[in-house]
Amino acid sequence: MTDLNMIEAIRMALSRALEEDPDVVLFGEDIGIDGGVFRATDGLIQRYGSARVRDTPLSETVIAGMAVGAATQGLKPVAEIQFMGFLYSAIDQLANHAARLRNRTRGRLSCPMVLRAPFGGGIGAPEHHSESMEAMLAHIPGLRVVVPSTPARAYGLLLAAIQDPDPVVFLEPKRLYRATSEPVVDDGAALPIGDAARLREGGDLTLVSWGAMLKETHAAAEALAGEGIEAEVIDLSSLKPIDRRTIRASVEKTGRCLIVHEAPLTAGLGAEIAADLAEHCLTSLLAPVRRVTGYDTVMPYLRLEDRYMPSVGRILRAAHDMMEFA
Amino acid sequence: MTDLNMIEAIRMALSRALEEDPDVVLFGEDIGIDGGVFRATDGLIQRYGSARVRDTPLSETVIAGMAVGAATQGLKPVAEIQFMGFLYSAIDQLANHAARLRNRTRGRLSCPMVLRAPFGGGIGAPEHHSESMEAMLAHIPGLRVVVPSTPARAYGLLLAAIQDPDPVVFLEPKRLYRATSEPVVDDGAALPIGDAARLREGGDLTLVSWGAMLKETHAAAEALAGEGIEAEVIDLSSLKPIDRRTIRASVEKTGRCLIVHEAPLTAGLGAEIAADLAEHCLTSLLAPVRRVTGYDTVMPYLRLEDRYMPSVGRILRAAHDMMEFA
Amino acid sequence: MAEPLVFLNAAGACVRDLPDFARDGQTLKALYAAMVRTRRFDAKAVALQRTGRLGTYASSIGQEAISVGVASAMRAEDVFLPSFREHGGQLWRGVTLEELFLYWGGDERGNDFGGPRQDFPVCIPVASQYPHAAGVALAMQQKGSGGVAVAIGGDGSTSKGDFYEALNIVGIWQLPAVFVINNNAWAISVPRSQQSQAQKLSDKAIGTGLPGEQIDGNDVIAVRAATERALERARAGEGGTLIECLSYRLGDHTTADDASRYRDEEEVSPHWKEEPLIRLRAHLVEAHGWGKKDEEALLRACAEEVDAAAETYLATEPEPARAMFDHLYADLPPDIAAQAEEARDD
Amino acid sequence: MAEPLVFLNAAGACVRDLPDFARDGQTLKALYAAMVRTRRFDAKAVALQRTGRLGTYASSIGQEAISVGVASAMRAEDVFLPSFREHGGQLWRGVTLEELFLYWGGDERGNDFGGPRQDFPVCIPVASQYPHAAGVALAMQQKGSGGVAVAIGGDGSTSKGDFYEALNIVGIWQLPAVFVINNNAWAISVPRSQQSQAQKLSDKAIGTGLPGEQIDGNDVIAVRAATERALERARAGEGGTLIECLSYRLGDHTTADDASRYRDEEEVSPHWKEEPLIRLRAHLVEAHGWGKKDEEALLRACAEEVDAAAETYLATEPEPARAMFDHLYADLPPDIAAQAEEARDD
Ligand SMILES: Cc1ncc(C[n+]2csc(CCOP(=O)(O)OP(=O)(O)O)c2C)c(N)n1
Ligand SMILES: Cc1ncc(C[n+]2csc(CCOP(=O)(O)OP(=O)(O)O)c2C)c(N)n1
Ligand SMILES: [Mg+2]
Ligand SMILES: [Mg+2]
Repeated sequence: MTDLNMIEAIRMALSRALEEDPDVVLFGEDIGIDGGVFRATDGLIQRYGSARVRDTPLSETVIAGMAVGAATQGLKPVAEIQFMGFLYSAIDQLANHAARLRNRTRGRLSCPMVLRAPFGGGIGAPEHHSESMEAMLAHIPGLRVVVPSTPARAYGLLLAAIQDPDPVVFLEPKRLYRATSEPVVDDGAALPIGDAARLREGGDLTLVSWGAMLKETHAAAEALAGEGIEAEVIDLSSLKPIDRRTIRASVEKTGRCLIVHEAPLTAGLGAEIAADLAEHCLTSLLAPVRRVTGYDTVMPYLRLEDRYMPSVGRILRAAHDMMEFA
Repeated sequence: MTDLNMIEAIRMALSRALEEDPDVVLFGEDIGIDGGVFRATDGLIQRYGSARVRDTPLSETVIAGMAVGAATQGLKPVAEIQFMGFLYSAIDQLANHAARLRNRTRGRLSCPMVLRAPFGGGIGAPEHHSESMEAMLAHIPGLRVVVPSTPARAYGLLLAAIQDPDPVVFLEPKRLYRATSEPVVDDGAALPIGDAARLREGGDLTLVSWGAMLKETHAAAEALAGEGIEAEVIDLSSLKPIDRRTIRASVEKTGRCLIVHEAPLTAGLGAEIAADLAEHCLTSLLAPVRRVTGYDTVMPYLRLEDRYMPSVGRILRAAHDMMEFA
Repeated sequence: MAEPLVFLNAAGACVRDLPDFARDGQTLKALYAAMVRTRRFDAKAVALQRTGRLGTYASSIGQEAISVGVASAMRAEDVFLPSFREHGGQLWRGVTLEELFLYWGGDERGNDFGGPRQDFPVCIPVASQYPHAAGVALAMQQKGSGGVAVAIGGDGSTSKGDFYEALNIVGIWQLPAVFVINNNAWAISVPRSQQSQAQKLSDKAIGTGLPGEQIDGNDVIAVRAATERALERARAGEGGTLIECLSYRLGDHTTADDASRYRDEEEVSPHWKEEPLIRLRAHLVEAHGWGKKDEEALLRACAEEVDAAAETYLATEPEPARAMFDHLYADLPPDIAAQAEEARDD
Repeated sequence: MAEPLVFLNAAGACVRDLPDFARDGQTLKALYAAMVRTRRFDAKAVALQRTGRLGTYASSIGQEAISVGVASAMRAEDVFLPSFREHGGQLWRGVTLEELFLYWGGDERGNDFGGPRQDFPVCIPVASQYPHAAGVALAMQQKGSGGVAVAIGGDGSTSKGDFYEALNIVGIWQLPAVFVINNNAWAISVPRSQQSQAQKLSDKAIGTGLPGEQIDGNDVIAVRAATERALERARAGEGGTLIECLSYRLGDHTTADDASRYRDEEEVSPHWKEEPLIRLRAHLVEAHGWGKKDEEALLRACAEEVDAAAETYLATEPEPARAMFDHLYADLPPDIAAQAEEARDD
């Protein structure tokens, strides 16, 4: 058991899947000899050959559509979109085909594909390289959307995504790729998709987040603990389906929910969580449900990027407001 | 002043815009001699010529992208996507370019384009012809998204969209195209974008909806009135930006909010409205915020389509639950 | 510019040595019967739609040779990825008339073919089937199955980026895929000339390094011969082919369309002389003793079979509301399962 | 297969009669100076990035002739739509060094060119500039402005559907647009051979009915001559052109890339002999009395100018947080205005 960062954990999961299942095929731009622009596939073409780890031309529509076609015929395509900002061209295939093939053929054909894409900001990348548009995907019936928050969870959730009989979009918070390391066992064990993870227990306030923003969320929880406010931290993990039960149970206990995400506020996925609570936990709520999110503007270029990303300060201010609400 | 149905009102607005502004150009598939598959542009090519009313090849990406390019150079493109199910290929241009060109050039270039698309179900169309994915668009910073609910509002809002200095997606509830007629004055008067319309006053319950679902929403309000429950009906009209003030003011009065839309529940736009209330109107709420929406499944083919569309019965059941909540 | 490949001209005369399969009367009669059956299905479907008993329908009248010719060249283990106007090919492959009626009648069970289990259902978003075909071909290449993916789309479909991206990757990866263009001269109201300035749509192969061929799509023999060659190349590991079949849309785009708004009867009528049934019948009469009785028997058999299938379709109860959810996921997430309950009770 | 158009070969010898503009020493010196200036900017930008004072940067080293040649053929009223590797063309058009530094330094003000006000900023989503160019050309056609839209993209960009859809409509509508491919043989780690099986990328024009031409993109004279011809055609109402410029990416893809992972030095080194500056300098020396002093003076002037611009850039304060919102809409909706306040105070 070694300490791995998230990119290494992802690579280990991909390697394991290639090893165990001859039907697993990887394709995408620069995933072969270059090993992917973030090195998620480093070494895999050498190990598994260029038939199973394939560089595509620069064609996102065909990357997604080819995954659909291949998945119907018994392959398990794990395709990569190099950055989420270039995933828009793949949405047609995701929404119109991948997500509905099983349904429209009444189970005759299915689409067990995975589409991986790094997402989110905070690494000072060029424009269009820092998008967080997960809410758009989470709205598409028939998809699953997963976001890991730690190396070990990335390993287990990616294996789960590959084993899933239906299409899964696997969004990788690139700010976390090399942020921290932790022990990851290469045991081939998948984590269940659809379950949120309670990362910290607390009775005063529920903080819900996913991916890279859990960093700021944890920091805020720490700071709050220093003030005697015990926050429960929930890693949503699966953005579709959402583990509504876990969130409701937590909020029924704490009476307060603050959702943190990097994507713009309006019609972001935080809205779905808040709406679910407004319907199902109204009488438990001791304070307004708050969202600390990216602003409803375009992710700025790098000089202002930090001013866009939700800060620990903003989370704390919202939390304090909520604690003081009466 | 004549009675017009919505498609006629849209045509009148398009004709007016072509008449008044030589920079207005229409393009899309089959909008020329065929007059559009719903006849929205019927007669316009004869009147304004094939340079200003143009049939495109079958290329949604270029329809959207060409609108962006043309808009930056002083044209006012009003482009049509034949059905919303084929708009996915245009999202890349909308999100990555149209919506951010003004911002990323710090105002040097702008993108005053309109993208029209019929949306929604209920007319027994083939698969992929009945989508309601407005929430995906409403999440994109820099866009405006508008949905009319009556012929007169369609006329005024479409003119507003064309006059708007920024990109507007104009979604036309096709179930309403020929559903009703009303007097529409061809006075060239634009309605403000961003304002919700209160279509009915009431003190017991706020019903928020948009587009075609206002039909069922109105019917439910009528039925409730028969029981002595006075519902306020709000036509959201502008899905981005959302007129949060009008909704909050209404809910502060009624204490109850029920949102009705045809799109799938999860991460639908109803979530944003409910979330806004959970944050800003918590203490006014006398009952959980409810959403009656399309299910989180693929719009079925026509035989089951009616079973998918939110029914008056479902709205009433939710409203009754809310009134009885204690 | 090379002339489009043709064996039987519009008058039914052989203008070129027939390929082997086309010297066999049985084979030709089977092709003829398949086209007649398709046309009968078309007529019935339009009639049902006109009387409110079917959804919007896209007739293939006049273009039967394309998908019948293509499908007849395929093997069972190949995979067919049709657009919405290729009923003939689906029927040849074993999709039943009932299934087609169900599909066009708005019932998803119509896609649950008893027959070619790996074939794709009709593709409505134009051109999006081509990337699928590339993926299917990738699976075949990877698994060494010897199969070939065969996609058909219209002239309009060649304007979409999907078509081009897919053709390009078929070229690079030498995938066993054949893309067939049903060039029926119209994409709803947009004529071929407004779809591209390419001299031939088959020229679109050049930019991807693939062979492209333009053929007479009203000659089922030419269609089958060209497809067979392309399939052989693909099976031999030599990669993909683009085949453009020239035909003409004799009818409206769909039952929701009124073609008289945008094209003159004068343009249409000469094409009636070129449609695929006349010429093959003439050849059958001349070369294979096809007689009036044969013709009548065939028409009668098709009519009976189609009518019976329509009756079965009409007698099929719609699914319960719950069916909207039954195949959404292999395992329905709990919150959606709750919605399924609500739908059942609504 | 026709040889790519070239006037000056790698050794700087004229292999063909020079076009008029290239007989003029002043013109050639201006082109040379522009390329040297671009290369100096490139070097400085890479240095700044390596020391943490610039964002990820895409060097154009070795490919200066393409965008300088293209831009030098354009008029002020034409519109340039560059990808991210066409600094030379932007500079020629009047974008300032400070603006380029600002852009690559992560400051949107770098796109607010004082100079070519209608030019597009750098396009990052590969190939999405081609549809824009079609739209710009549509506006020019419609307004009869006499302008032409000129887009540049890489070899990789030709695999995207956007490229193809845009080229196709340029063909149909005879739009005044020129698409230039900077074929530098690589798209990050993917070599040209894995991008398409087309013999030449310029062959991609055939499927859209447009003329396509492959030229030596290291010969600025060939680039300018081919672009001038294409612009004339466009201005004469004869429609669009595709020009493929053959060059080579001597450097890494960007500062975030390490090309040694996927290509050997042996492949790269011969290309250093073909790069565009050497050959033009040789020609200037031979035909226009360019001397060591001229060269030194030019290098010095470029260095000083670039260094000064870098200083100005580095001294430019970032915008306040509120700037994120200032140009989002012409009129900021009220709820977003509230967010702007929050951002200011955060
Ligand atoms: C991506 C997409 N855009 C638009 C449509 C609407 N539409 C359906 S068929 C059609 C024309 C298709 O023309 P063609 O490809 O020539 O096929 P044909 O109908 O002639 O068989 C259009 C525009 C669609 N189904 N998909
Ligand atoms: C649509 C899209 N997909 C992926 C990327 C990531 N990316 C940036 S540059 C590049 C390669 C571009 O190659 P080419 O077009 O040849 O241009 P070059 O970099 O060689 O100048 C890729 C894949 C992108 N920017 N846009
Ligand atoms: Mg057609
Ligand atoms: Mg390149």
